[in-house]
Amino acid sequence: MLQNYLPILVFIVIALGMGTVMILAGSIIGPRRPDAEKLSPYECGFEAFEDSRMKFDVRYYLVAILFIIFDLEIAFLFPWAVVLDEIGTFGFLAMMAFLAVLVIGFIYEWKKGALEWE
Amino acid sequence: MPFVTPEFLPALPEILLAVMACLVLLVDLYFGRRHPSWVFLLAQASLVLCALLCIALYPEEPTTTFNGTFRSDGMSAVLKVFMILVTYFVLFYSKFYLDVRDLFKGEYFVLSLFAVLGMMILVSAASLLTLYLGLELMALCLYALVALNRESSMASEAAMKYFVLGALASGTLLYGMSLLYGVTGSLELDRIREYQSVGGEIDIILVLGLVFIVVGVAFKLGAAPFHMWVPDVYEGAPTSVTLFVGTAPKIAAFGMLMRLLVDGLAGVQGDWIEMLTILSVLSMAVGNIIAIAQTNLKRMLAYSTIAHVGFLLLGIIAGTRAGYAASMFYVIVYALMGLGAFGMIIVLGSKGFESDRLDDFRGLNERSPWLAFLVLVLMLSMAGVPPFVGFWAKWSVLREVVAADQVWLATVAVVLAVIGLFYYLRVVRLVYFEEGQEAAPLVCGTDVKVMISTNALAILALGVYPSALLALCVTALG
Amino acid sequence: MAELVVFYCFAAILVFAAFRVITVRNPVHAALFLVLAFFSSACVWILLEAEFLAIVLVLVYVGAVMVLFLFVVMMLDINLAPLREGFTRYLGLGAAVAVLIVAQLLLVLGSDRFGLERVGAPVRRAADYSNTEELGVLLYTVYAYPFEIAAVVLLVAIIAAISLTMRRRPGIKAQNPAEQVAVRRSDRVRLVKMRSESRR
Amino acid sequence: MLSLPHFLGLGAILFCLSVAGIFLNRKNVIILLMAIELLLLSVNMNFIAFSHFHGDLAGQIFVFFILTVAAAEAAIGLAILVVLFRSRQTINVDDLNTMKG
Repeated sequence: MLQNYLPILVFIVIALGMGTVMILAGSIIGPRRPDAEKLSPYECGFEAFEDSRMKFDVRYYLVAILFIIFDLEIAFLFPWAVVLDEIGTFGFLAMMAFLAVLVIGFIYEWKKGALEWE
Repeated sequence: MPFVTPEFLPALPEILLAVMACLVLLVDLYFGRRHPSWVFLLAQASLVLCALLCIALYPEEPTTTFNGTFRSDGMSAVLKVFMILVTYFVLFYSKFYLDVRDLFKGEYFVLSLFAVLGMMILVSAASLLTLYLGLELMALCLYALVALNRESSMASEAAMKYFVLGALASGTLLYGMSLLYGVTGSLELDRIREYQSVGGEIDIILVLGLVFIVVGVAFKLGAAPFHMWVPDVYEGAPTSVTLFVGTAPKIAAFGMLMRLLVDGLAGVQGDWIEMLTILSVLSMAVGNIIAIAQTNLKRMLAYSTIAHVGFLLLGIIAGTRAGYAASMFYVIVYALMGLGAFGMIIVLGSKGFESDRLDDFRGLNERSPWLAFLVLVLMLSMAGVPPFVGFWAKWSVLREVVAADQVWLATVAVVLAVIGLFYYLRVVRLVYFEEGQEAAPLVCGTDVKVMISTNALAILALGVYPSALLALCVTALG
Repeated sequence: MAELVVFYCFAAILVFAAFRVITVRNPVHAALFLVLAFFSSACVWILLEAEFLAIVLVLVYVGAVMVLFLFVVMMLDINLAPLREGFTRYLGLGAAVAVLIVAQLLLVLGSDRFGLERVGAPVRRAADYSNTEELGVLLYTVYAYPFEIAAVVLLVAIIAAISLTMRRRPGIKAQNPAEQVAVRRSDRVRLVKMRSESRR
Repeated sequence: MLSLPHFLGLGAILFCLSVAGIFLNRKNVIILLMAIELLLLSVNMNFIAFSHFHGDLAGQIFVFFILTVAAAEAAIGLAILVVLFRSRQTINVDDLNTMKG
């Protein structure tokens, strides 16, 4: 089984190598003459007023959490789809019950308005 | 492992509760705004139905189904019925608490029902997998319940502490489980036990796994020295949630302890008895001594819980069937007493007034002699004064410890219980012999009063006839 | 032999990343190191022929859970400096305890109790072995009961997350397309009959 | 040749790093949550290694469920963190001392 993953390993090694070589080459070959003024943050001629990071809205959090839940649901669906013809009616019904519970969760989200981007 | 189509009948209470909890959620979504009481009534009805079903399906002999993941036996049935009973009372008090403070939310009842479902799964787990899932289902609901009042910063702080330590505890527990799986090659508790009986020599890795498991369980139970979260969570959570966290999950935790140690790890009984002895003595000492210094009743009761956990462990330390039955009796009695004590805080409170300081109980006798009498019953029972049932609970575990030839342990327990008497009696003194400040009005209705009276009188009645419940515990453990 | 080299590479990255997670100053960096840790442990799991779980780890944890962590870090806009105060205070104690536990665990776990002589090397699977299929056959039949409990756990997570963090902002003007489509002429236009007034 | 102690050792090191992380980062709740994720990762490593060497898939099934529950747990933990931050404007554990712990 492992031999199937050899190409991926080769890819990882090549990607790492490329990345390292590029960054190293840039830092070795490229000219750099930094001074304090050049490195200071620039905001239309003023000193920066505040942190450049902006607070995210909580709605992103809600979307992300709902994404996790349904991502997991998909993760449960994959093996089921692969073995559907081996597990018989019982396996089929087990997944239907699983989905039914999550559909209730979905109704809850919907009715609560968690999916709306006001 | 060959697949056998499972028998659904033994798990019918769980299935029913899951379906009903979903139904309660839907009813709350569609009718919650117009008829908030429907949610409450439906939740209570599902608990009653579920309890009746548990009684009707009482298993004559242990059955294992769902391919070795679900076990139904006398212990699980009795524990389930009492957990449901306790939750029934909890929801009743909660409704009053939430209504008075305009905090009523349908989710509160839905999450409580799911927490009960988690506890039921936990006590009838036959494999490490279902045990873990039941535990987490219960714990996740409880974390959310503690934080559900979003306006209170104290509650969210308590929830955060509870969450971090709870997650650490389940991580430790899981590490121990992974070692058990590694040694025995199975997740089923029966297989794990069989492995030990075949083995002969005791495996060092098994003992290492046991250490992690005991630490994890001690965290969950709130036994010293892993009790740091208990007072903060009890104090910070809304009183109705404290009431829940302090009662039904303790019964479930006892079930978990029995499943893991007695069902799964009987082969290393000598080792876990030693570990539990340390936990038990420390818990009784820490709980009873630090409780004296408290001025907040919820905090005081939290330390008293720690002490009670210490006592509860005594029966398991005895290591006999009779000892386990005594512990089971203890935990059920404790849940009933905790229900009354925290319930009393709710009954005396009103909007903007928590009634959780000891001073709030000053002169209760002048305000309401009947409630003062109930406080007397509850406190004396918790302290273990005869003829109340708390005494019989302590007596039965102590008897088993002595029968197991650990007289020194029993002596220590008695000494610490006498120290503990002090702070319970202080409450009684405040109620009867101190002047009240200004009389905060009692806003609770007759229904709540009837509930709390039933609760306290049940403790009185059990004190007179403790043998029926004790006999039930003995037969349940078979 | 090649496997051993690969294992040591990924294990080293994993330990380094885990170490950085608990020591870096900036929570964003910690989250990114955690991503690296998840990724390298997924590679180690592939060595253990648990390909399905390795892929789930990358999909769900790297893809979703860490994004959630990053959102929260961004959302909370935490002032970094004070959070690390007192870090060094516990450093000595923490390190000592950690080294002690790790030494003990390695002593016990590294003993020949789990050595190849006792446990034996597993048979390497053939190239067409499907871990996903094997898991699937068990998961929906033998482990159907835990599987349904997992659904309930996910449902509880939905309910808890929404009821804890959702808040409706008052005074928001939003379109309701369903209502707009369902509107009838009579809802919007009222014809009023009135006598025309004579011009003066 | 790869043997079980290799993986168990890796799991043990991860376990200790995360426990140390929980002790060291007592102030920063978000890193605490990440340390908890690491803790579960170490447990998963153990389970998968045992499952592989025992030739028994139950361990992998357990890991799948741990991943599921841990994701749900992280979601709830972060939700509590958001609520806490809103009411306090801090996640520094030292500022969280309304109650003596």
